[in-house]
Amino acid sequence: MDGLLKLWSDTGLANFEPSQLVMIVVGLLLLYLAIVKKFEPLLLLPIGFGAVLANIPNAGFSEPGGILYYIYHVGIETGVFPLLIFMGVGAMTDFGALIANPKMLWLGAAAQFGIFATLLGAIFLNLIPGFDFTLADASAIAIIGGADGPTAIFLASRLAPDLLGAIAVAAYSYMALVPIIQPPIMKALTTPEERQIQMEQLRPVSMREKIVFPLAVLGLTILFLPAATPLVGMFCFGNLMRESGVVDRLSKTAQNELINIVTIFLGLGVGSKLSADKFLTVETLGILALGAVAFAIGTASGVLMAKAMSRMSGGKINPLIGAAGVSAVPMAARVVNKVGLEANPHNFLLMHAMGPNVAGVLGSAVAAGVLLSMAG
Amino acid sequence: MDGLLKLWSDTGLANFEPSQLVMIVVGLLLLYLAIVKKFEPLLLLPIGFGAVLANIPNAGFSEPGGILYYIYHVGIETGVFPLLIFMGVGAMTDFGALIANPKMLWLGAAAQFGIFATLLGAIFLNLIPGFDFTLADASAIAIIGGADGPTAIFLASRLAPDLLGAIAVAAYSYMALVPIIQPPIMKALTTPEERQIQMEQLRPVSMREKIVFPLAVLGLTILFLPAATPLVGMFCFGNLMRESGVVDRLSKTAQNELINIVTIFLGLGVGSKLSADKFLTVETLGILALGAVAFAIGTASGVLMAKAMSRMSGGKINPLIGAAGVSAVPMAARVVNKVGLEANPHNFLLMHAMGPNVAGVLGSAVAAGVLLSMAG
Amino acid sequence: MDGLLKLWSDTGLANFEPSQLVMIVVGLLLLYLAIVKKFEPLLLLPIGFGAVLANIPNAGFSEPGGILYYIYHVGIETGVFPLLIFMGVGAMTDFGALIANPKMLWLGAAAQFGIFATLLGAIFLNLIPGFDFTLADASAIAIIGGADGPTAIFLASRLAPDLLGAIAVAAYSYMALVPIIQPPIMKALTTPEERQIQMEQLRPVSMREKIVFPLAVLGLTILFLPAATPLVGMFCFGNLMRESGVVDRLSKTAQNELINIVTIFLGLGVGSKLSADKFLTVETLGILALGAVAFAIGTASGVLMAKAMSRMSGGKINPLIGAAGVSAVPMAARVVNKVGLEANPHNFLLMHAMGPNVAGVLGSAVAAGVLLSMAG
Amino acid sequence: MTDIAPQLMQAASMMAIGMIAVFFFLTLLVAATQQLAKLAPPIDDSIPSQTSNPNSTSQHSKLDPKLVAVISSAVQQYRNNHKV
Amino acid sequence: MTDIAPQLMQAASMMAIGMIAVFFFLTLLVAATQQLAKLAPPIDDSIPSQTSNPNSTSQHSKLDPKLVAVISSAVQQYRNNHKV
Amino acid sequence: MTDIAPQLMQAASMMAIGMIAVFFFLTLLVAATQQLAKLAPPIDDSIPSQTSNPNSTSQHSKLDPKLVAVISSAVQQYRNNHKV
Ligand code: NA
Ligand code: NA
Ligand code: NA
Repeated sequence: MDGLLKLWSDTGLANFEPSQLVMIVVGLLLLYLAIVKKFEPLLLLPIGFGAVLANIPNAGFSEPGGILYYIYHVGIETGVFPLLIFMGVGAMTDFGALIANPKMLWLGAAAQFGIFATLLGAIFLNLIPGFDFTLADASAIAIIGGADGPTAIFLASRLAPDLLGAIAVAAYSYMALVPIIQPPIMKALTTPEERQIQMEQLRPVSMREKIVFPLAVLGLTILFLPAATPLVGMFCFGNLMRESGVVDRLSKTAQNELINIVTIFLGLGVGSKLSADKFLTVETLGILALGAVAFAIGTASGVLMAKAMSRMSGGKINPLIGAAGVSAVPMAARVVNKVGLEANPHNFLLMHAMGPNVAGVLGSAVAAGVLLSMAG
Repeated sequence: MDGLLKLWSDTGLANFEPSQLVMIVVGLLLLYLAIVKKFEPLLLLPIGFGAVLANIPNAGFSEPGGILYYIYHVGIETGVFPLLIFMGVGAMTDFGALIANPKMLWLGAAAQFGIFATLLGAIFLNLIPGFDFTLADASAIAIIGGADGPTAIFLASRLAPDLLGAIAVAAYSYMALVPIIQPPIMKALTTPEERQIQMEQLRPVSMREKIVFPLAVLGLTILFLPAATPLVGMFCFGNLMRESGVVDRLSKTAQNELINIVTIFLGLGVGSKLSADKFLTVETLGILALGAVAFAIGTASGVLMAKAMSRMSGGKINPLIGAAGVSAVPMAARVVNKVGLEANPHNFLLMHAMGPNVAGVLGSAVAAGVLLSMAG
Repeated sequence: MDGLLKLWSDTGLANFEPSQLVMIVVGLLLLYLAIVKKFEPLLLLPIGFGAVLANIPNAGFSEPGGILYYIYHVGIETGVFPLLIFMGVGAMTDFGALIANPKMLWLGAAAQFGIFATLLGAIFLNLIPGFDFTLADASAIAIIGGADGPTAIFLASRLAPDLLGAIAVAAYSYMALVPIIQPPIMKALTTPEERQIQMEQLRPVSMREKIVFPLAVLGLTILFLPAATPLVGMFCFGNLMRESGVVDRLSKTAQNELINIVTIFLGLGVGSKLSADKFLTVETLGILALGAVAFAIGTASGVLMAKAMSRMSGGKINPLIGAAGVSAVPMAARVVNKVGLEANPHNFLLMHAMGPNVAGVLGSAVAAGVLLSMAG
Repeated sequence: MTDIAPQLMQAASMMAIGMIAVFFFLTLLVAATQQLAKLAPPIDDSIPSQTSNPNSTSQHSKLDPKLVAVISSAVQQYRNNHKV
Repeated sequence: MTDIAPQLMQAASMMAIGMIAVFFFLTLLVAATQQLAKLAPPIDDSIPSQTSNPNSTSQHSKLDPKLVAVISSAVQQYRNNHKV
Repeated sequence: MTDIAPQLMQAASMMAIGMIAVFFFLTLLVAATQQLAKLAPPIDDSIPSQTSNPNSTSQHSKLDPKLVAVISSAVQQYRNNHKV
């Protein structure tokens, strides 16, 4: 009988705290978004499952000795997992469209205004009782506007580990919501005529340019923003493996098995930070609100910059492509393509939007470097 | 000359202790079983090789600084490797047959009697001088009856690390011996008429059921047996990745490269525990004997349960499928199919035996949770 | 304004030390060799990139918390990465040609004279002011003559971690230069008639021989040179997985994804040791010079041994194949084939050169064991 | 000989409790799965569990259209080369 | 309510500096990339960036010769078996 | 200039011992491998080491029967579509 009692005293039923139940429901919600709504499932499915596991009473997943504890401390606290993901993304990225039309980099720059406006917004939130974001917290939150998952996780792990779970969830959720968030903003800021602009076909890009480009990016980062070199360096390493053509087996592994393995672990590890005491706070609400603002402002500033460039170029640039500057690769570029097709059924903007899209990745890595350097 | 002497003084020839030689022979025997007899080669080949390496004098494979030392402490002592294997197995498991006929779960439950009877048996062995199993030891030994390698390794790493090598070797060896151990018991406990029973074709199972099933399993485990959630949770995570259909690249990696990498390391790490002082003991003999008893009792109780269910159902269930309840996936199901075909050449029981077979995996994970909770 | 100043004070521009700039140029040079000259790109590309990253001021890649720091300490300092590479190489190696003609092992033995002569040479260099190699340093340098990357990295990590970067770079560079270094030596030491010798077709080799061979190699190593068992053991483990035929999925993973992942990390980790204070020394010049000498002497001694064996066998052995005894698999064997074809357009020596080629891997692993045992 | 009675008592108790727990748990799962079947409507995506094993026989009728295109082109080339 | 003025000042300053830094950096990169295009001659290995996506349509005209050989042989076998 | 004589003595001794050890070891391996050849009977599974490299040329005569079936079916479809 003692045995049965002991077994009973260990059950979840006998030990659940309400907050844990709520967090498990949050985890299930993320699973629902991932599986049914197909919201960035590669990350949100493991994150959601990790959140469920981390909130089981008496299971100790995220305490010393638990598997999520090891995953988090080995891979996320050290920054290793997001950097490896970034390497894999680099190996998947084709900079061809950007090299053919480098001015697109300015769209990737403009869209980062979403980040810095959110930084200010986060500090403003401190006016509301209950919020008390430090500058480091605000920086980590602002990076959600970069629309780049590994960058957000990396920065949060360095500047605000307690907010990591909420920041990662917000970043991936809004990336999945890009097809809903962006089109109204894009349409409000452009005229139908602008949306119909067809762009010239891009010039061919030589293999040599593609090889030197990541080295040039790294070189400039080294000279002017060493704080961004962990992110930019691993990204350029992946891209160089891809474009050099001499280490295809390494490049393929970085793009497939390695990034898949790390994604599983990264997701579980991020999910393990979704504990009640860290997530069920008013700060999380603030982060979710700020994240939406960040995406909206980033989209708007990208479109406005593209609009300005369109006028200066005499109407050769379709301002819609500015929206792709937030990154959210390749979702944002697809959204541009879709909105463009609505205005002009013969206007395929996908390849043109890939330029600002990958520029946005570089832009937010640079912004992350600035934030790390100034708030770190 | 000093140099030659030093070299000689370092040789294996000059340093072998007889017990190390014996353990190397044990390792070679495992390699023989794996390669020539095809006994679970995926595990027994690395285990055998690890055993050889770990017993080389002056080589230090399992001392600090040696590769087996790192593998063991990083992956096995922490429980990470068996849990990752379990995740991969989850991603490989199709619960369709079980969802179509959930009563098969009772067969998976009944077969766990092999575990608990062995627990009693291990304590009884303490009557013989030389044996002194604690309750934790006995629990770790008993889990051999679960016929599930990663579960056995995980439990042994938590409850009886010193017995880990012998327990893992026994578990995999007897799993390989299932085609020899089970048929006589199956035939002894069933009549020829029973063995000829043909079962109805299984109903189709919807994708939705397959997605919710692992979550239901996890939910019940959380509510009633949190101690089993590390095993059940990782298993269900793998299964959800498989069935959700939205993270195919993660699921494929979990089923292939990741599980292969971890299998190599798990095997080597387990092999490194096959040291003379831990393995060349009377306890090992006891473990081997108890393991055989566990498999036999598990098989018998599964068949008897199936027999009872067959009678209650009016002869719609072929009692042979109860033997698959021990797990040993998919070997035990194949044995059921083979014995069934002997009785009735038109009777294909394979798919029907998959239900109890995967039920046995859940059953032994639950049993492991009970043992962890009560003896841990 | 303070912010801009702070950002400026963090830039690479404001912090570069000349020595770091030089090392980044060294890294770029390695990238050039890898990508344009196709010098062993699988290793030299990651090494070069790692060297660039490690020398960025204020980036902290190889300081605690930096990704290269973790990679180096987890994988190279422990010896784990080179051993895993060796396992993968073992899984890729076909000993068939060597088993068919085991006397080729003597060529693999003779070519190791390059190692031991270089050991003496390194000590002689101490006569020059500025050089002060210990016996351990000299041993680690000498192993460059083994023409085997993972062996060199493993030994250097154990005997002379400070020289690891230079030793690895020298080893891979000279392996890439084998087509330039070897032919003149091969031609100088052989007559045109000798180079035209055609060799008998090799006998078929049974699967059983291929399975037992790695075990025999390991057995002899255990008996006579336990210090070599980490290298030889992991190599033979890989080879046994390959030849046993029962663990194909493990063997394929060891040959592909696992070795690719480890190669990426090994390269980055080695590159991180290319810091100015360790690399921009007169010792590095000495190491580069000694490495060239080692390759030349190894080639010469292999050819001379083959010449002697050719005479004793009554002209059945083409002395060119002795050059393949340095290992540098499969480059050296291809060079033999090419030089042979120049002398006799119908003389395909590739398969015959594979015997001494893989013998050279075993030979240098044995030599590494001797060095570890006597200088470690 | 040590007195193993207390240990035996404990082991026996664990046996009883363990089997109860296993059956209790899996019986709940039976019920849950049966409920699940009722809740999941017989939707289009239903697939017979019988055929879900990966070694299913190749189906002649459903050819990858791309493969067919490649083969058709190959046949054409073959004909041209062989003057059929 | 805390006095957030100093924090706000800092954040505003970071915003200004951050946007300047991002534009400065990416403008340099624009210039560098344009230089790159001038330095890289229009060599043979140039590939249109348009077609560099992996989902490019299969090209009928360029068949793997080995595949053609296999198919030709298969066609031959098929003919022999079917007495065309 | 330091006195390197003791170091040189040691290195020379390592050279001598090392080469002896390497030859001794590999000679034992020669013997062991020769013994191995005697013990391993010329069984069916023997494969010529010459052809064990993975880049062996494709063999026309041995086609995967499944591939043949797929191709045959494709040819059939092709014929139907093209009214040969
Ligand atoms: Na971005
Ligand atoms: Na079981
Ligand atoms: Na060598």
